[in-house]
Amino acid sequence: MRVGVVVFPGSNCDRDALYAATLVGAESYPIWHESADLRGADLVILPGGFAYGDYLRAGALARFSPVMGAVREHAAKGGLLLGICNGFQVLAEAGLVPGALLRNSSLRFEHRWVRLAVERHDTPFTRAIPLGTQLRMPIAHGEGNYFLPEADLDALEASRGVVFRYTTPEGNPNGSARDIAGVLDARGTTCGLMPHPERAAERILGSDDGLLLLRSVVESVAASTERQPVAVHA
Amino acid sequence: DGILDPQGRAVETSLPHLGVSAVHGVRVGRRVELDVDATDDAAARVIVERLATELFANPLIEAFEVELLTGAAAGSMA
Amino acid sequence: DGILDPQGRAVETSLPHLGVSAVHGVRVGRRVELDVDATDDAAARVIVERLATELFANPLIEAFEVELLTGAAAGSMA
Amino acid sequence: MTIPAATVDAVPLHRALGVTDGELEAIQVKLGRSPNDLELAMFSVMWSEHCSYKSSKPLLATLPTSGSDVVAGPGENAGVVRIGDGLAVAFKLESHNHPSAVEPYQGAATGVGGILRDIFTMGARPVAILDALKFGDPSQDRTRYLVRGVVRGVSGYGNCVGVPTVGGELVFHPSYAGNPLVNVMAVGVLEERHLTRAVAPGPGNLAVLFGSSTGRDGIGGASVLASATFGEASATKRPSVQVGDPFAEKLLIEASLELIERGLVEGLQDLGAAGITCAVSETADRASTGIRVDLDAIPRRESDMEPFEVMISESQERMLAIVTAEQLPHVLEVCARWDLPAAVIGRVTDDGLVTIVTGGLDAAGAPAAGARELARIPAAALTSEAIIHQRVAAAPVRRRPMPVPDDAPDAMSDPSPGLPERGMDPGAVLQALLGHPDLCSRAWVTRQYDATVGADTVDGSEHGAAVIRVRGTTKGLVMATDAAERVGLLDPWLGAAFAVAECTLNVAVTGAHALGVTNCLNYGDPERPEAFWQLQEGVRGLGDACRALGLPITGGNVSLYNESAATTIAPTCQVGIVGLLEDIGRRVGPVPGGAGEMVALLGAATRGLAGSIYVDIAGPGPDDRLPTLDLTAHAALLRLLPAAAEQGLLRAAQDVSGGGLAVALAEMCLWSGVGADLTLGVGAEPASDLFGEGPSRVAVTLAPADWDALATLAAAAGVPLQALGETGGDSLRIRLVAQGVASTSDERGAGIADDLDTSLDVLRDAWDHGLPRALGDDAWRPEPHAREG
Ligand SMILES: Nc1ncnc2c1ncn2[C@@H]1O[C@H](COP(=O)(O)OP(=O)(O)O)[C@@H](O)[C@H]1O
Ligand SMILES: [Mg+2]
Repeated sequence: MRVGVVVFPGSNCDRDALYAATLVGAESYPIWHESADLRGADLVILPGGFAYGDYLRAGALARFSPVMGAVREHAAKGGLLLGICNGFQVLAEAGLVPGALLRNSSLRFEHRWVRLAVERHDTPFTRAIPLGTQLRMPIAHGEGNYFLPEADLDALEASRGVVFRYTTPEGNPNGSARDIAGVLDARGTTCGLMPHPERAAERILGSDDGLLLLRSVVESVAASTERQPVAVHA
Repeated sequence: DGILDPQGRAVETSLPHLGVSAVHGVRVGRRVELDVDATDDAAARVIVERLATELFANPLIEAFEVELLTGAAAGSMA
Repeated sequence: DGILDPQGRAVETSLPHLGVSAVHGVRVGRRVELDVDATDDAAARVIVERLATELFANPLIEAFEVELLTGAAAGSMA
Repeated sequence: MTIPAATVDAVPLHRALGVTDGELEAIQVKLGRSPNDLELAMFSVMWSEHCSYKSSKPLLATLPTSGSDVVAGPGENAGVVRIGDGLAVAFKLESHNHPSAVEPYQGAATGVGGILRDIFTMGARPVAILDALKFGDPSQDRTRYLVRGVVRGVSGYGNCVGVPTVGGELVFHPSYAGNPLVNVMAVGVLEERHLTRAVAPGPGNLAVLFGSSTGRDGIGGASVLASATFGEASATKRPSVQVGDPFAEKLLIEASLELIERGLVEGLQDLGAAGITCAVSETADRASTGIRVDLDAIPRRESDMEPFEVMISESQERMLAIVTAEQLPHVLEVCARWDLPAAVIGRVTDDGLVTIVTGGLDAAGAPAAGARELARIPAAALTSEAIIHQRVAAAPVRRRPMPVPDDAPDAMSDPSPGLPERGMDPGAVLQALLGHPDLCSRAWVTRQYDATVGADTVDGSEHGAAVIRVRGTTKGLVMATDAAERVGLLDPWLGAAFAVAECTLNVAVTGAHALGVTNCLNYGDPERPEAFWQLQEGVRGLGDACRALGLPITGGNVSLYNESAATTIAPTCQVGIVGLLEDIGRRVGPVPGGAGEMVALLGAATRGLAGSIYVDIAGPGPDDRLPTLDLTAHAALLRLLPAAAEQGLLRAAQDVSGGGLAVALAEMCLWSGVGADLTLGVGAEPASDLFGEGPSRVAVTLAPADWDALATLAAAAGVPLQALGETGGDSLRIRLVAQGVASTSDERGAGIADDLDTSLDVLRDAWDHGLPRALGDDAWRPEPHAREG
C-alpha cells in the first residue's frame, strides 16, 4: 500500500503519520503542498498540525494550497483520504466532509487521552476493528468542536456518516455535537477525525489502537486491488 | 447564536467580575482590513466579496459584511 | 502600526493561491459587538472604552477603535 | 541618529540607555574614542546583564563543565552531550521572566520560541519542552491573569511548532508576586556529525539573514526590560514587547535543519537578545573574524526605522547563516521553499570588526562608492571582552534559620480555609498537602499542552520525569527540571544543591543516568550585596552538588534584577537534567502495577521541616530546621537506582520531594488507583517523617520475590532500605509506630495525633481540584478517573 502524507507549511504530525504507516507495512512518502502529483497514493493523509499557522480559521488557508486540487480529484475518484486533526479541519473547510470545527467548548486547547466508540465496521477505515472495540488515543486541538445545524446532523446520522464518537469514561472533550469525533463523506471513502491514531500506534506510547485504523485501510486496499486490478503507478 | 460564538458567551459571563452589568449580547468576530487596487469602489467590492465568501468567512458558521473605508475595503465577520 | 500581524502576513502570502493579486496590506483583527444599556451615546462609549482597554484589547500590542452602531456599540481591534 | 526624546528626559544618553559613567569610559578606552550614538546603543544592549553576564561571569567560571561525552558546553547556544549510535542530545534552560511580567502571553510564547532556536541552531531537532513557572498568591487577580496568559503562551507557541511540552514546574510563592518566573527548557536530538556552531568563519563568506522581517519589537528589550528593576516606569517600556509567530518558527526549524543536514552553512546563529548586533558580533568573535553589515539590505517591517532600531531590534523568528558564495543559491532556494524571506546582509571580514555601512557593499563586499560607515567596533569588545563587574557580596546581617513571620514575605492569604493547625489529624494534613497548589494535579495546565506530538512521548508531564524515546534506537531520554525556592530562601547554597539533588533523583528513579546539567539562575539586583551574595551562594551550591555527583554543567542562563517595588524573589536556581536510558523497555515509572506489590523506602530521612510545604500550610514551629543534604549518600542512591532498574527489580519508583513521603506514597496510590497498607517508624516528630522534605529518598514498589535481590543491591551500595508494607485496597493507610521510644502515645503528641487512613477518593478529590480551586476556575472539570488495564 502506498500512503502519501501531505506536508503543508505548518503541518507538524506529517512525520508521525509517515512513520505510523510503515508500522502496518505501507510504503509512505511526503507530498509537498505545492505538488499536484500524489504519486499513486492508495491513501492520502492530511496530517495534524497548524497548516499556515491556523491563521484566520483552522484549515481555511490550507484549503487553497495547490495540492488540494489533486487531493480533491483523488477523493472524487473514490481514492481513500484521511484527515487527522488539522487535516480534518482542512477537509471540512474544503467541503470534502460535512461540518465545521468550532473552538472547543472550554475555549482552551485540549490535550488528553480519549476513547472512541466505532459506529460502523463496514468502512475502509474501520473494517479491521473488532466489533465492540473502543479505541484509545490522544486528542490535541483547540478547535475540535464538531458543528452542523440540527437538521443536517439528522441527515448525517441517517446516512451513517458518523464513524467515531467520544465515549465514556472520558467522554466528550470539546463540546462536539452528538459526541462526534469522526465523520465520512457521502461516498464513504473520505474520513476526517480529530483524535490522533498515528500517536497511538505503539504500545510503548500508551496505545496501539490507532494501528487498527491503518490496518483497515491496508485490508480494504488489498481487497479492492483483488477485485479490480488497477494500473500500477511508478 | 451562542453555539457558534462561545467566546462571546465567555466574555459575557466574565463581565460581572469587572463590575459591568449594562452590557449584553456580546458577539466576538473577526475583522479583516485590506488594501485593494481597483479602478473604483464597485470593482473593489467585487474582489472583497469573493474573498469574504471563499476565504474570510465559513458560510456554515459565519456571516460577513463588507465596508468600504476611504480608498480601502474591510470585511467583518460575526 | 508596526506590531507584527502574523495572521495578516499568512493570509497575504496565500492570496496568490486564490488567483488574487490586487490585494495587499492585509490586517486581521478582532471585532466585538455588544449591546449597552445606557442613557446616551456618550455614556455607552465610556463603558465600551473601559471594556476595550481592560478586556478586549491588550494595549501593549493591540490598538482599538470604538464605533457606535444604531443603538449599539462595536469595537474593533487590529 | 536620534534616540526618542521621551526616553532621554534630560538624562545623558548613555545613562538613559542603561550604560553607567564607568562603562562609558571603558567603551571609550576600547574604541580609543567616544562612541557615536549608534555604537553606544549597540554597546548598551551587548553590555547589558542579559548579554554580557557582567555580574555573573566570574561566578560561572567556577562551575564544573567537563565530561567525557560533552560535545559542546557553556558558551554555545546549548549544551550537547553524546548518547551513542552517532547521536547527541542538545538541551538548555532559559528565562523569559521580565517580558512575561509585562505581557504574559507573548512573553511566554517568545520564551519558548527563543529556547527552541538555541536548540535547532546547533543542528538538533527539538523533541521536548519543559516549562518552570513561578507566580505569587494564586488567589490574586493579577496572579490569575499572569498564570492564564503564560500557560496560554506556552501552549499557543509550543503546540503550533509541534514540539511536545512534557514537563516543568508550577510554584506559587508570595515572593514571585511582582516578578513571576518563566523558565523554559528545550531538548533536541541530533546526529553528532551535524553539530553546528554559531561562528562566522572564512573572510569573504556571506551573512544571510532569514526568517521574519525586522520591526520595532523589543527595541531595548534586553537592556531596558531585563536590566531595570520594575517600577512605575513599566508603562513607558510597553512598546518594547516582542510578538511571536510560531508558524514562522516552525518553518524556521525545518529550513534550518535542512540547511544543516545538506551542509549548506558554515555557521548558524539565532537572533535573540540584542538582535543583529549580538548575532554578528558573537559569530565573528568566536571565529576571530569581523563582519561588515550592509544596513540597507536588512528587510524591515516598517520603512522609517532608525539604524539603531534595526541593529538592536529583537523581532522574533530570525536566523543568521554564514554561507559561502557557492552555496548561496541553494541556501536561498531552501528559504524560498519554506516561504522564508532571506537576504544577504553582510560579509565576513578579516579585520575583527563589526562595521555597519549604509549605501551598500560592492561585489567584493567593500563599501560601495559613496557608502558611509555608521559604526566600527571590535567584535570582541561587544562580546568576549565586554565589561565585567566584581560585585560586592554580603550575607544578610542576621542569617535566619527560618523565616520569622514578621520579616518573611507576606504569608499567602489563606491557601486552604479551615486547614488543621500543627499537631492535628495527619489525614487532614495529607489532604491539604495534596490540594496545595504546588503539589496537586497539574492537569489544569498540562491539558493545554500538546504532550504527544512527535509520537515519541512515553511519559508526559503528569507523573515525575518525562520520558521520550529516541526513534530508531532502544534508547530513551529522561528529563526533568526542578528548583527548591523555599529552601533557597532560607539558605541559598542549600537551595541550589537541593535542586540538583531533586532533579537528579527525578531522572534516576526511571533507571536513567544523568548526562549533564543545565540551569537558570534567577536572582535579584546584583548591585545589592545581599542579592549578589544569594547568587554567589547559589552558584556555589550548584557547583558543589554537580562536582560531588560527577555531573558536567553544559549550559544555562542567568536572570538578575528579579525584583519589584514590593518583593525580591526567593533565590531560584532552576536546574534541568537530561538522562539516558540505554534500554527504554527497562524504564521504571512512578505507577505501581496493582495490588500485592511490596512498598519500600530507599534512603534515610534527614529531619527538618523548615522550607517545606507543610510549614507553608501548618505554620512554622519554633524548632524547625532545614534538612541536610549528604551528597555522598545521594550519589550512592543515584548509582543504585539504574542498577536496580537494569535487573528489573522495581515495579515503580517515586522520589520523595514536596509534601514528603506521605505525598509521594499518596501519589503512587492515586495514579495506580490502588491503595496501600503501610507501617512507618517515626521519631519524636512524626510530621517530619511523614511530611518532611529531606532529600535522597525514593519510595519503590516491587514484587515480593525481588526483595532479597534489592536488599543485597542496596546493602552493597550502602543505601538504607526499609520495608513499609504492601499495595492493596482503596485507601492509603499508614500506621505510625514509635522508633526507639518506649511508648508511642507519649511521644507522638509533638506532631501527629493519629495513624493515617484516608480513602483514595477523598485524596483524589483534593489532588484533582487543587489548582482550579486555587485559581478560582469553577468551570474546570477533571477527567474522570479511568484505570488502564
Ligand atoms: N547559569 C549558567 N550556567 C552555565 N552556563 C551558562 C549559565 N548562564 C549562561 N550560560 C552559558 O552562557 C552562554 C550564553 O548564554 P545566553 O546569552 O543565554 O545564550 P543565547 O544568547 O544563545 O541564549 C550559553 O552558552 C549559556 O549556556
Ligand atoms: Mg542563542
